[in-house]
Amino acid sequence: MGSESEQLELNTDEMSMESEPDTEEMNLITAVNRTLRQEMNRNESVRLLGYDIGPLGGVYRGTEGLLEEFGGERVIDTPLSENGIIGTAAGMAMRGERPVPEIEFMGFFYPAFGQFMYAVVKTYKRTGGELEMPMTVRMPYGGGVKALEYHQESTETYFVHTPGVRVVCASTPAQTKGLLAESIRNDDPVIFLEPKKIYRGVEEPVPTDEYTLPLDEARVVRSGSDVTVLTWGAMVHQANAAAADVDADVEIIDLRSLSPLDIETILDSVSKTGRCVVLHEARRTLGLGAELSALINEYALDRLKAPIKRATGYDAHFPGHDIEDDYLPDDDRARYAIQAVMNYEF
Amino acid sequence: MGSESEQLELNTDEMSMESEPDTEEMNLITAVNRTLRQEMNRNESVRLLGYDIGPLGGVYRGTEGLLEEFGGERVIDTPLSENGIIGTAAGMAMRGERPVPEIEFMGFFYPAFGQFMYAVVKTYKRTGGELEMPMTVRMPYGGGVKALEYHQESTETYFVHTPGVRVVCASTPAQTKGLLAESIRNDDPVIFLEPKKIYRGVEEPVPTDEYTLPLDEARVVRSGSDVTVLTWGAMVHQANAAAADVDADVEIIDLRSLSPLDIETILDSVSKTGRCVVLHEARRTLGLGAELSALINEYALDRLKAPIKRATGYDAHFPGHDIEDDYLPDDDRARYAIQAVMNYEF
Amino acid sequence: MSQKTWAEERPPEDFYRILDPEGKLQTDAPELADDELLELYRTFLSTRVLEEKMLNMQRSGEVSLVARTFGEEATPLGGAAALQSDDWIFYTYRQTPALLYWDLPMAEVIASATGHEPETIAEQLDTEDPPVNFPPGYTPIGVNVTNAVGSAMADAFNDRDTVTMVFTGDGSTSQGSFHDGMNFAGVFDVPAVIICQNNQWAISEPSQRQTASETFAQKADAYGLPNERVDGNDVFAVYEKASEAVERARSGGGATFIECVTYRMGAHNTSDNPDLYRDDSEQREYWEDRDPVDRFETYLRSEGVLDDETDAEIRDEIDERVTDAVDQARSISNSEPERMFDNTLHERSWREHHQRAELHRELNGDNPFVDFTGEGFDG
Amino acid sequence: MSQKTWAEERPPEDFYRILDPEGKLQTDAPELADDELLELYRTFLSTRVLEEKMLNMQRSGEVSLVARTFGEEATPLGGAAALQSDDWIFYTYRQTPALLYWDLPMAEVIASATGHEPETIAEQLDTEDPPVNFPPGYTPIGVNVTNAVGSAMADAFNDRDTVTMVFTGDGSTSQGSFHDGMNFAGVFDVPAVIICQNNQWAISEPSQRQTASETFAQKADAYGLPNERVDGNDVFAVYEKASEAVERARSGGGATFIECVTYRMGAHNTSDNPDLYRDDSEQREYWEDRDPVDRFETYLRSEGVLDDETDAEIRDEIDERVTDAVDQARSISNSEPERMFDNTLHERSWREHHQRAELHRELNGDNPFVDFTGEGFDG
Ligand SMILES: Cc1ncc(C[n+]2csc(CCOP(=O)(O)OP(=O)(O)O)c2C)c(N)n1
Ligand SMILES: Cc1ncc(C[n+]2csc(CCOP(=O)(O)OP(=O)(O)O)c2C)c(N)n1
Ligand SMILES: [Mg+2]
Ligand SMILES: [Mg+2]
Repeated sequence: MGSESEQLELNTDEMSMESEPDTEEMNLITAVNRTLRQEMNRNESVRLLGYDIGPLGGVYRGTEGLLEEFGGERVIDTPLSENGIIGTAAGMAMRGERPVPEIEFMGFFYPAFGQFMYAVVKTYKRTGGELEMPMTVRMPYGGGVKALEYHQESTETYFVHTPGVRVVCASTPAQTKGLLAESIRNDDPVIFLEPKKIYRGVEEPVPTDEYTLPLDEARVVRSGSDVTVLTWGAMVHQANAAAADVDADVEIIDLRSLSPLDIETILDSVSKTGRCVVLHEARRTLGLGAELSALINEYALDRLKAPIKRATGYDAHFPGHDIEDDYLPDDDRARYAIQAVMNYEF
Repeated sequence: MGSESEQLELNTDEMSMESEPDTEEMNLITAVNRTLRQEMNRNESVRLLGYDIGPLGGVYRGTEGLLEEFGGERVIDTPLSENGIIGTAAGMAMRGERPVPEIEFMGFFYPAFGQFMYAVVKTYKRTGGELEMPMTVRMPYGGGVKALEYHQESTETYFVHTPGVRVVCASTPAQTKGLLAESIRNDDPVIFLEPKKIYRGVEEPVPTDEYTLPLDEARVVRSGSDVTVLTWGAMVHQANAAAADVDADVEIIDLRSLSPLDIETILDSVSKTGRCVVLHEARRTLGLGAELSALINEYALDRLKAPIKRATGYDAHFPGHDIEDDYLPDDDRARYAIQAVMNYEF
Repeated sequence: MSQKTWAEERPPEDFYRILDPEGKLQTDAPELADDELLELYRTFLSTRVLEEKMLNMQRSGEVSLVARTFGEEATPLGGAAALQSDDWIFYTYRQTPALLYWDLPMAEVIASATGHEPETIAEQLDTEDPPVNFPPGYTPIGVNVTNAVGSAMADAFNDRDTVTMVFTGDGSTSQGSFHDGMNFAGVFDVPAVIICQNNQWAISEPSQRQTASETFAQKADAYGLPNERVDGNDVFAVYEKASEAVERARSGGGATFIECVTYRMGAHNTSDNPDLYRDDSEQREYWEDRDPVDRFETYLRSEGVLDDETDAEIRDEIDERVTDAVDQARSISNSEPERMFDNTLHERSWREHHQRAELHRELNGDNPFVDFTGEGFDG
Repeated sequence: MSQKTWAEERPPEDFYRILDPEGKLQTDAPELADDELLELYRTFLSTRVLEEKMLNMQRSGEVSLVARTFGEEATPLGGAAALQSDDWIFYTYRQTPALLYWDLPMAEVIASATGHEPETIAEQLDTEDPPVNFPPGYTPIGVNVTNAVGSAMADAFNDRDTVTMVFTGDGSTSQGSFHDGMNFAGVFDVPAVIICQNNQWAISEPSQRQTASETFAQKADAYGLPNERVDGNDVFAVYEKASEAVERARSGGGATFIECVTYRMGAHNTSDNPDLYRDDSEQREYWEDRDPVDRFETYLRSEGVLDDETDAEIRDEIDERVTDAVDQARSISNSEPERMFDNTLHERSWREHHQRAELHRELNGDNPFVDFTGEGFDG
């Protein structure tokens, strides 16, 4: 992994704060924890649900200390049923609460797909806007931690294809704080993806005051003129490493909101560079890269100097530990893709 | 809707039959019913599971008469749980059966997503190929029948993004017979989509002898030199209608297998025509059109004379009856897309 | 091998009953004033008249699908009557009496079967909110049980004394969401009343194909919930047991599961033809003899609460209300197509903006696919 | 408000027991010959030795994650011993004794914790199939219950007299797939034995947070299944009740649900630190006094089936087998990266072909993204 200085810079005016805010150095999971605490203090309707989030404080310690501080009616250890968690959270949201369920791993969301499709994403529409569903589902996602099957998935496609829900993914501690706070305050259901591989890997100064970041704006992590890399989550750091190591002026965009997409920022960038690479952990077929490529094709074809390449996970089950590094995209795979589109000639 | 003569032509040599086979005129749901019967006679391991498939014969009558003929251990009316159906079918498949579960409507599959992800698509891999999962899940899908919410969905994306499963969709009675028979005989799990809107709308002669159609070959429904329309299921007929009514020589490809895709046929066609429209009922964002567009971008960009346009359902919940016709793509929307790419100039 | 229709198995009748099939009290009637009794009667009748009317509208194509409560009315009615203002009722498509008892406008009931977009109905029907809260009726089954328990969790955690009641069918007990709702209800001791309206059929499947448990009531054992099993065609029995459960819930005693044994007299809905899978001539007769409305009417008349004159008045009034409601519902014009995008998310994204523009163009006969820059539809 | 750890609630002890905590018979012992008794003992010990060894391997990074059966061994052991060749066992990560009893090669158990691809293990370990069938152990919980019932349906429909046994945890009973498996088992009267290994914890959650039902056994009521509740630390009790259930299943009497009450002595797995959520000093002592192995050993010695010499022999033999197995497992080399594509579908699609080529190039240091025609990787 190359230098990670760029993406750690906070775009402070984005946070609409005075200059020189107080900051504290922290990692991503601590940012999750602090933000949950902040939002729970701010609004009594914010309640956490999940298994192992109480005395244990979450298997990744995202909810550490919160039970002690807020009690069992705000930090609710539930029976071991994802469908039950999402379904009761939906019922609570119908009653004006702001549930923040945790699904222990993204790959364990699937039993909840019924409640998700039937109650979470449809209630607002079904009631003609009368009942809202302000729910933020937190999920660690992604690979690279040598865990068992279903502990390393990146299946945001299932959510992005679904109307009535936002999908947000943070890539740094400071981003996490602003995006998670905004997700919880937002009145739409939000799937909030946390890149568990970098829960503890990356630290950065995080402003101590409250702030939110917009859910509908992608973030230009690094400007460049030759090629645009579209990515999010843990892969932002791989993109940075690749950019530092390639003979091209790379622009990196951290999508932040996977659904809906900030298409303007994306099109602006690709129109400028004329080349694009998508970098994501998800399987390639109908991974979000497909939609990005299709959109660019549709609205900026005449600007393209090369085909769009997708540096992604393969269309296979997430493999065993012994070869997971070969499965996951990394800075090398990103670099290859960048080079390929740079060298292309019509 | 325009003429439907083209797609009714059977590509008989594809069926590897002698010339002039005996045929019988029938509709799509009858073809389903006959094929199930044929396969059940052929192989004792083929067992149907679902609710309302027994004495009722299925809400669309796909299993009519089969309980009487084969008894309750071959045509199994189950408790009302999609997860139970898929989960017990998976257990049966592990024991050498060839279950053919029916999910009453595609939109009711979601509670079964856990069993689908954990048992159906992974067992073959998880056992290193030792245990197979030869299961064919039949589901009526698609809109245009003025039914309630979740009765009109087209959410194949959730399956196509998933490794370890095939997704097949038939567009005519004769196609149905060949594809369903092959799906049941195939040793992979197959999601078999039946376009319920044309269960009874379209009749054609179907060979009475057994035959199968390949699961990995798209079908050129109509050749043309100006523009390729990629589509499947009920939309094949809308594409035909549009083609008959537009000032361009349209090539129509019925994908048949949505996963994995027959990329060669697709690329050959688009390389030839240089223009492409995707027509599908599913929501646009990460609908299969996104993948098709991305693939063409990746492997045939230099052949493109225009951007690829996606004539699809919108990124909204399937609406009420009063406006569902405005939601669904039809021959008009297809025609607009064809005209748009035909008129495009770089 | 051959099996044409199901052989029905009548469930055990050792359930709680107050009013016997002849309309005679077996034990004390619940304490209800005459006007309350008449209110129940009125709801019974208005359900029958409304559903009959909707059936006609379905035949003539004005509404698309009707699922009737016919013969099962005592269950939702007795349950709903046990509640108070501000309580919540999570229902399915087979609890019309619960809606009407709490004055959910009839026109809304009719309108919801027309297939109009929800916003269209809300805007065009100038109706009042009922005193009890009704979340939307949704099509997928089982789901509402978990949501209702979540609703009750919210009450419990906020120390409110509101009660949530939820209705589920016998078939729906097979869903994972039923399991989850029951289990969470037990663990969190929530103020909920979960009523299983056991009409013995789930579309074409009789309840012996749904579960091997002898009664549905005993399913509560699995979750540590108290349970009751009542004659679902006896509005007094349902009311009494539901009232006890509501009282328990309201006073912090947690959730109760109630099985109400009834029978689906007709088709599952207007798309269904039960002759294909059940031969219920014998059952029908048996259950007609236990009709909840006849039984209650006999009782009211024997008690002198109802006479021909009052009956006629009530019926006239209902006819008028139904006629009005039908007129109101009929007056709803089709949705603006762009409605389909409303209330997907709170804010319009680029995508929504863009697709609205596409639809708009298409409706105007303009080509919607003319934007090749992403800026074609701006401003 | 403050809650630091859970207060544990000990479940009722009115369960079936044969061997008391002191290793004395409370009632007749099951009819087992001496060599069968020693086989049980051997499995007890080999589980302990193997798991201890694996724990060490985990600490040194050779295997990635270990979940132990320690203290719970009597449940999977007693259950598995009630089966016959050709039967099926659906297990989770906490039934090592069931695997070892039926001679699933130890090397496979170790290998499965190394994270090698399944094909790699199968190819590189030259092992024999065990006489009982083990479908794969899978990570997601609850799922196996439904699959096992499907397996038993297959037996029932084919008139085979095979029995399927499935193990599930207490926490896993909250899953919809548990509900489905139980319900289908009842409706289809299948030859299955469903064992709930109630170790009272699901990672950090005690069973009172999992369900409000007093026992797990009573969950069977919801599905019309007979149930048993036994001392899960008494291998005789488990064996006897499992044998009755197996016998009933094999003779067409349908499925049985058995709750085995035991206790998770240690961490959930090697990633877990139970000190964070439970203070079990008191419980530990209580359960240590009920250790299934000690109890059984005492009994065997008191009956003269086991003496120091035999014990030493057995222990030596086990040490040797474990050492061999570790060597075998260690000898497995990492998978070829292309393995990841194997057994996704039976036939290679264009996509698979293409992505294999990409991976291949990447591994060779070649750019994998050089195909711009779709034909770049052919031939
Ligand atoms: C998840 C889901 N699966 C299937 C259906 C289709 N469906 C609608 S009603 C019904 C039967 C429900 O039976 P029951 O719960 O007994 O209620 P009843 O109709 O008898 O009132 C079925 C299968 C559905 N609506 N939702
Ligand atoms: C569907 C699913 N959700 C969550 C998990 C994570 N998880 C693994 S084991 C476990 C606890 C299981 O507890 P229990 O069923 O009591 O079994 P035990 O570990 O005590 O043997 C959890 C939550 C999982 N594996 N699968
Ligand atoms: Mg019913
Ligand atoms: Mg446990």
